[in-house]
Amino acid sequence: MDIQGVIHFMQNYTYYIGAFGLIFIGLFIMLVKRNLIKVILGLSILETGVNLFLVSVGYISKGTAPIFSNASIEGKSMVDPVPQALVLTAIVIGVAVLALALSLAVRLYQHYGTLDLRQIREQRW
Amino acid sequence: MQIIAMILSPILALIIGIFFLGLSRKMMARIHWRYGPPWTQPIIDIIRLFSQKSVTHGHLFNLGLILSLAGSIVVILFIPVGRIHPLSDSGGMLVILYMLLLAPLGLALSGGEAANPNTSIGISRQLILALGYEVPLLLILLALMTHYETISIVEIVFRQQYAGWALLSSPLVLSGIGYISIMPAILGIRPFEVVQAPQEISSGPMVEYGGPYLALATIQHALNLFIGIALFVNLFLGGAGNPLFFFIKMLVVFVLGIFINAALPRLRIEQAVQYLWRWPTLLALVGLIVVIVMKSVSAG
Amino acid sequence: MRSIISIFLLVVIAWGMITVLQEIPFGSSETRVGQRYIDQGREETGAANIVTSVVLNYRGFDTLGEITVLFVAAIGLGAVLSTNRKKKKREIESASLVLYTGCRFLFPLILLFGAYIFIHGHLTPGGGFQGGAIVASAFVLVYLGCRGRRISETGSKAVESLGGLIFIGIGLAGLAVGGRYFLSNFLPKGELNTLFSAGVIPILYIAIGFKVGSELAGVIDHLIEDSE
Amino acid sequence: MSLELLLAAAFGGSLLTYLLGKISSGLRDGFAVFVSVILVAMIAGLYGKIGAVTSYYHFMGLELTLRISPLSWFFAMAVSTLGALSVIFSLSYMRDRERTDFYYLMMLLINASMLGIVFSGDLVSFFIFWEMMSWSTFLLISYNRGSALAAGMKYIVFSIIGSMAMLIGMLSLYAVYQTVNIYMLSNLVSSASPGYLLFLLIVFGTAFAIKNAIMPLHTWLPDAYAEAPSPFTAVLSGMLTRMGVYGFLMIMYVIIGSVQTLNMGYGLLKFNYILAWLGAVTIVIPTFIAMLQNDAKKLLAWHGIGQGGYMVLGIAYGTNLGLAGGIFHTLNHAIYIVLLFMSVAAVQYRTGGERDLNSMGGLIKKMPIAFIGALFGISGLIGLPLTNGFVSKWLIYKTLILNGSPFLAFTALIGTWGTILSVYKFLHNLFLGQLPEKYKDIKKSPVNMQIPIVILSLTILLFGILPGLPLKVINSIIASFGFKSLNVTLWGIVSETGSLNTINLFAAILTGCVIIWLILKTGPKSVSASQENTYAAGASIPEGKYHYTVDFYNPFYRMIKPYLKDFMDIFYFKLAGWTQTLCNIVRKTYTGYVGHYVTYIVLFLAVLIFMQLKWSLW
Amino acid sequence: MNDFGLFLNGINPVLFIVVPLGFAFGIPLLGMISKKIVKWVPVFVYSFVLVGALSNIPDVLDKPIIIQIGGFVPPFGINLVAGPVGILFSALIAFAGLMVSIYAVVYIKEGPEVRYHILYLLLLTGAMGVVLTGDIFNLFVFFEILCISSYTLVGYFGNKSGIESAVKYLIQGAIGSSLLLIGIGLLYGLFGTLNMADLARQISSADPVTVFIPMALMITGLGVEAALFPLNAWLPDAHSSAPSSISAILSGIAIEVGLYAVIRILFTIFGISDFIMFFVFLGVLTLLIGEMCAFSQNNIKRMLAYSSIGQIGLMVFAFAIATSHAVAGGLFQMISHTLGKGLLFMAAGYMIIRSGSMKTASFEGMGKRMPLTCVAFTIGAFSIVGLPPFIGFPSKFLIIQSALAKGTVLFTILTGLVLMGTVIEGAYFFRIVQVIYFKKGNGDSERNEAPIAALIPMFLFTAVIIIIGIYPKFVLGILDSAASELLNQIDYIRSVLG
Repeated sequence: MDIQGVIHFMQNYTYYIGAFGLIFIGLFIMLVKRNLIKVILGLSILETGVNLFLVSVGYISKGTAPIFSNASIEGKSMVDPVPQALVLTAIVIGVAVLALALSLAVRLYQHYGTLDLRQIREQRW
Repeated sequence: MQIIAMILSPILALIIGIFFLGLSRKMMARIHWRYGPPWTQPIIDIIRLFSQKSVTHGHLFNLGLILSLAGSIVVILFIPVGRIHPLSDSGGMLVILYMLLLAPLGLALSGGEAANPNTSIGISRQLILALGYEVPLLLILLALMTHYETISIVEIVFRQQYAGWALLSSPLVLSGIGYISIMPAILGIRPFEVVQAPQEISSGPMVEYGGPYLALATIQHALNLFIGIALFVNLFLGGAGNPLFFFIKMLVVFVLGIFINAALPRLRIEQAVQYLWRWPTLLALVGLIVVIVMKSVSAG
Repeated sequence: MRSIISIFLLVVIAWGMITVLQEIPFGSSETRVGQRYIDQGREETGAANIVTSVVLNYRGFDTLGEITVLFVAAIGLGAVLSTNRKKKKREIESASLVLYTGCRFLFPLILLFGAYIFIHGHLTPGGGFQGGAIVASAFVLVYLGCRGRRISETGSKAVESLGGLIFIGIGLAGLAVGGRYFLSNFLPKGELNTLFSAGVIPILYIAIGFKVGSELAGVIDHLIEDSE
Repeated sequence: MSLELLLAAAFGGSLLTYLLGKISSGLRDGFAVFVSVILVAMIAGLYGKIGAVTSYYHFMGLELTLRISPLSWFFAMAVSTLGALSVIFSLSYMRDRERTDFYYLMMLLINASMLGIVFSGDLVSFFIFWEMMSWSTFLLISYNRGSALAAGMKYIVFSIIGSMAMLIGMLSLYAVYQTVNIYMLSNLVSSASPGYLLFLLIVFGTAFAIKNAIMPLHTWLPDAYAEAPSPFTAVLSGMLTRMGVYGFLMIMYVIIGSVQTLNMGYGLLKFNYILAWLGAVTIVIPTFIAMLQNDAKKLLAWHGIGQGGYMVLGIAYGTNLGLAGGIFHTLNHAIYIVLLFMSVAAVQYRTGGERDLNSMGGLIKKMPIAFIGALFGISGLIGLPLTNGFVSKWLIYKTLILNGSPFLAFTALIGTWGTILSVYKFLHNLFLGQLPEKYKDIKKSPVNMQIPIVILSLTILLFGILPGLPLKVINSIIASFGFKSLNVTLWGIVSETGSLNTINLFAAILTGCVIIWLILKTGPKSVSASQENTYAAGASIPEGKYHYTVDFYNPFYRMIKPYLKDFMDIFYFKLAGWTQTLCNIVRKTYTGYVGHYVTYIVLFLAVLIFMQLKWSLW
Repeated sequence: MNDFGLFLNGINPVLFIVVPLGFAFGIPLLGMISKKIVKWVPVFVYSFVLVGALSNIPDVLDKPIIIQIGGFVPPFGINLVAGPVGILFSALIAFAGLMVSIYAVVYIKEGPEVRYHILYLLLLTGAMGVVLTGDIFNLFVFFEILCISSYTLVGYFGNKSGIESAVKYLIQGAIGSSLLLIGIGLLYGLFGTLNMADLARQISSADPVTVFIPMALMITGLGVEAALFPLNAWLPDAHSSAPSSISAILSGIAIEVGLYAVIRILFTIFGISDFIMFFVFLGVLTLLIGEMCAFSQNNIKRMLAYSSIGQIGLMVFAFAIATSHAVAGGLFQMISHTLGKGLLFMAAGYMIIRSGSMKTASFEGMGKRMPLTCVAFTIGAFSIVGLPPFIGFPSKFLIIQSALAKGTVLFTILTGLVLMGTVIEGAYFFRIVQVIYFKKGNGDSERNEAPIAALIPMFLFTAVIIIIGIYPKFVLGILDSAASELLNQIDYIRSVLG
């Protein structure tokens, strides 16, 4: 892919870049950070990125929200409702995981007195 | 005819064996510049021993000795003496090989029940020595059997009378020399006298024998002498057409053997085995290889 | 070192993403299924908010799973935090009067607003989850402002359970009496854009709203309890 | 009498025995003996039905069959008879031990699965019974606890390796020919390519070589034999190990067929020639290692390996004489080794489990029947004329010599001489020599131990003097493999290149013995002397150290010991150690640090994507 | 096809999901009435589901049952596909679930019991949803239910190791689900649909290179739960720290379901019909590494957990061969692993309670103290190793047979490697058996058997292991049609979309 292609891509896919930017940032945090809370934050960022990506997939240029708030609205220029529904679900799931992760982190801290994952290695090989 | 041969050949063997026994003592003495006993001394001893009392240590003590002697006798039945070979078609060389085992094993069993330390040591040595000389002996016999393509000793003798002595035939000469070099071990004479070793372990396996037992043991020894030499004569010197020639051949071999070996000191048992597993084995091995090579060359 | 490796790996993945994203042009995605929902959603479900009709009708089963996930999280969180409950009563510093009164004043209003959001889920943006979250935020306010005041655990559990059971009950009713399908919209659809329309959707959203509200409140309750 | 019924009786009997044991031990013992004896009778009754095939079950779309061939009848007879004798022998040996019910269950289960093996008409049944035999054997080897555990482990690891090899072979056959029926395969396989046949021979050969303890896959055997309960060791050594021989016969001569098997490879690198050499090596080295053993059962165990070498040598050599010798030797070996282990077990039973050769002796007067058993056993093991071992060895030697393999013959023969040394030591240190003080009051072995010992001793003589009895059956076996049958008489073999006549030998030896005995009787009657009353050339023998056969053959040991370590065993131990180390290294993948784990996940994804984009693997 | 009620010929499969869910929601209410009832709820629910699943088998063998949720035609609504595969897995989940719930009645004595039973029901519901659904996002949702409830159950005891394992499991699992979700998003972006059949139809005509990326993402995401190497680092920790009843379910159900999702996606959506070399190697690698790690373990539950990795490797190997025999073998191996490993974990659970330690050395002399449990353990071990006449044998038999049926040298070598794994497996299982039976225990040797409620499921597992081991034809029929359902993409599409 030449540089022109990249520029073209950047121009046309800003949302994707944002979404995947978040995804990669989240992954990177999870890869290199050693503090459990930071890792959970990374996870959260990752999930946000994914949600953003899902919404952008369903976007239609100059589309409106898929709500027929009065009878005159035409269905032609509405954005895809499915990804929005999916994101709704994904967000809830994300919240659930996050809550659980944080509660586990609390308990883990009670046991180990630290959140440094390098030191939480009792369970290994 | 068979029955007569069966009775005849052990008696013949006994006579020859005892004669050799006496002869060897006389000759050894002369070589050592002593006068020595008369050559009839073994006969006198045996007769005397039969009239003496002795102790026994149990049934196996008796049975072992009997078995040992019976084994030797059966071997003699298998060996052609001249043309006398009553049992030789009942299994051939392989049976001879196995029957040869009975003699030492019987003595060992008998001695085992006697529970005498000297016996045990003697038996141990005897069995080790047997293992020592069996290695070259087996190679030699295999060379013969491979060369003549038979396991029957009669057939081997017959083939030699047809084609000349094995000792002088080109593929088997090495084996023959090998046999000569282990013959003292087979006969249990110096330098392989470790088993009996009267001065050291009081005659080893024989120590508990007295009276008739000792007599039988002596007979067994005599028969062994006969077997060892007779085998050589049959296998390498072409046997003989009649018992007289056979006896003469044996006598020559025996006398030569005495001369060669009387001068040598006794070896320790490890030395004996080391010797036996070195040069004779090498000779026998080369001999066997030569036989195989010659065969394959002549075949194709 | 680890970051370099990580970056390298992420670059490889990004490369793959770029390849595939070229096939998904932004802003003009193929909306085969979505378009049908937009075209026929009004007739089939009677909801003005197509997202709601997707969430509760076309993909209602997902939503059942979704509330289950939240339920799992709530229960799980309770399980995790309950195992080591060191009841150390700490002195609770009461809030200032202004804060206290303000909270008490705002609490019913927020609840009402939440209820509005989930009841009107089929008409306007929002719905059970959003409404539920707003309801839960009312409780957060109570926890912050009126220290020491707790929601009744039994009560929240009961509401939670009932919400779930109503959802399932309606689904089964659809299977048993309605259109012979699980979660089918068997009630009359009503007129578009009125409150009493869209068949089972408002009922479901109300159930969800209560359930989500009580669950989130319960979660907050657990976390606060544990941190005390 | 159908085969299903037979197997049902065998398996059902074993379970029922276990259940009866929960009620009463007497009932259990009786039933165990009953079952095993009934099996012998049933199998004997099957003699006329050779050739019968029954399909008993469909497993995964495969028809499982049972059938009787001469070979399987022969093995089944041996298995059931020796099994029955061992069970009878066990009655008192196992009395007052813990988990006797379990012991009998396993014993009968093993017996039943061996019958299953030999009667299997297809490879799947064969494999199933084979596996059942393996794991039940494992449980019984481990029975004695302590060092038996290591022995059991060794056994089962080798055993699994073997059965996995067999599984590959079997399923590959199935994949290629869509059948596992042995007879259908034997027709189909003949047209396969030599490479494929060689593959089959190697995988199946590995399995059977492990079971039959061919060098260098033998190392499980000494420990297993030594540590298993002695009556079971008898079964283990007598028949169970020899299922390997059965397997070799099956794969080489039934499935692949003699023509293909014997032409596999070129010149000296023929498959059967290599196998024969492995057999020869297996004869020599273990026999000499046996000399160094001071543990009665281990000594016999090493001989078990060595004798297995004779069988393989005979079978692999691929002549009618060799094959007959190999099969016959399997039977003979079973008889005398069972006898020997029973004698040892009898001694162990009375001495409280002692099996160290250096601390016993002189038991001949105390346990004469056990001694007789041991004597006949070692005679058979050596192959003295008039015992059964002689005939089979004679057959093998003869074919080796006459078919131009003197070196193989040499190894086989020298093995015999090695055997003499060690078995004499065995006999001497147990029964002969001086009786230690602590065994002065030892009792005779119980009757139920004496019965099997006497029966087996007589069988050794019977087959030694009249080898024609079993050789007739063996003749039909080798005929079914497509070999020329032997010219068998009741007392030996008739042949132009050297025949065997055991009845002559018997007569000669008997006559010789009688005559000499008479001569001995003519002399003056001898006086009985006690064992302390010996002539020591004036030296006094120390009281406490009266057992002078510790380290029998000591000078010889010093000579050969450095060369006779079990190098393979050491190697396998090293291998196990390396495996352990490797496992520990691999285990370190799971570091316990989540960051690494996350990296693994991302790495996996990146690799997948990279491979696709770079090399387009899809 | 349209007109279904609660009962078809059998019980409507949607109830397999809904009924447990309803009871799970209702348990808090029940718990207010009586805590005693709660622990019997899963027993009751899964007896019902088991009956339901079995009642559907005859129909399903004929043609798959397609359930539309909400009455919308498949590409537009969510549908359940209860084909042979679905029903097979439902029955398996229900059976294992029932057995383990009976076990748990006595096993779970401490901690928040009510919550345990709720989570247990939800865990299995998630699994059931995954295997029955015909919609890929729905699969994701149920997958999350399965995962999240297992995170919590792993940390159920709240002890140090449990919480640590749960955290690690959660982090890895969450990344996995995020990747899965990205994959689903990409697929939706590419094809505008979420229905599996519809996706499959469109993918078959799409550019393979672009399709590959979402596939890779989904495989990786699901692979975490399916414990493919090297995504399985959570498994030994989680399985060893969880309560034994949960270990049994995680090992017996959760990873199998994960693997099911992987193969469903590979075979049905992406239409892979030829064997997949990458996965063949991956399977062998997973197998060897799992077995090798297990070999040098002295913690019993960790050992069993690593052994599960090995078994998963074997299944992956089987599925990757992708012939109908191989897939049937892989499914069979799943069944045998569920039964065998479930049994092992249950037996080990009580052995651990009695000995007070997870160290294998502490089980010395256990054969005397709890003979029945030990027999169950031994039979489970034998079955896992693949010895006849237990269920592990026919399944391994089928796999090896189909691998060799490929007829290439490479596959023969790979099979050899697989069997080497079996050898290692045999070694460590037999070692344990020895320790149990043939080592004299120190300490009390009084007979102290597991309670009867724990023995009943063990006994039933053992019975099934032996019965299917001897009569594999009980399951072969459904296995064959399940394999053909998995491999026959076109039939699947036709049966769902008409």
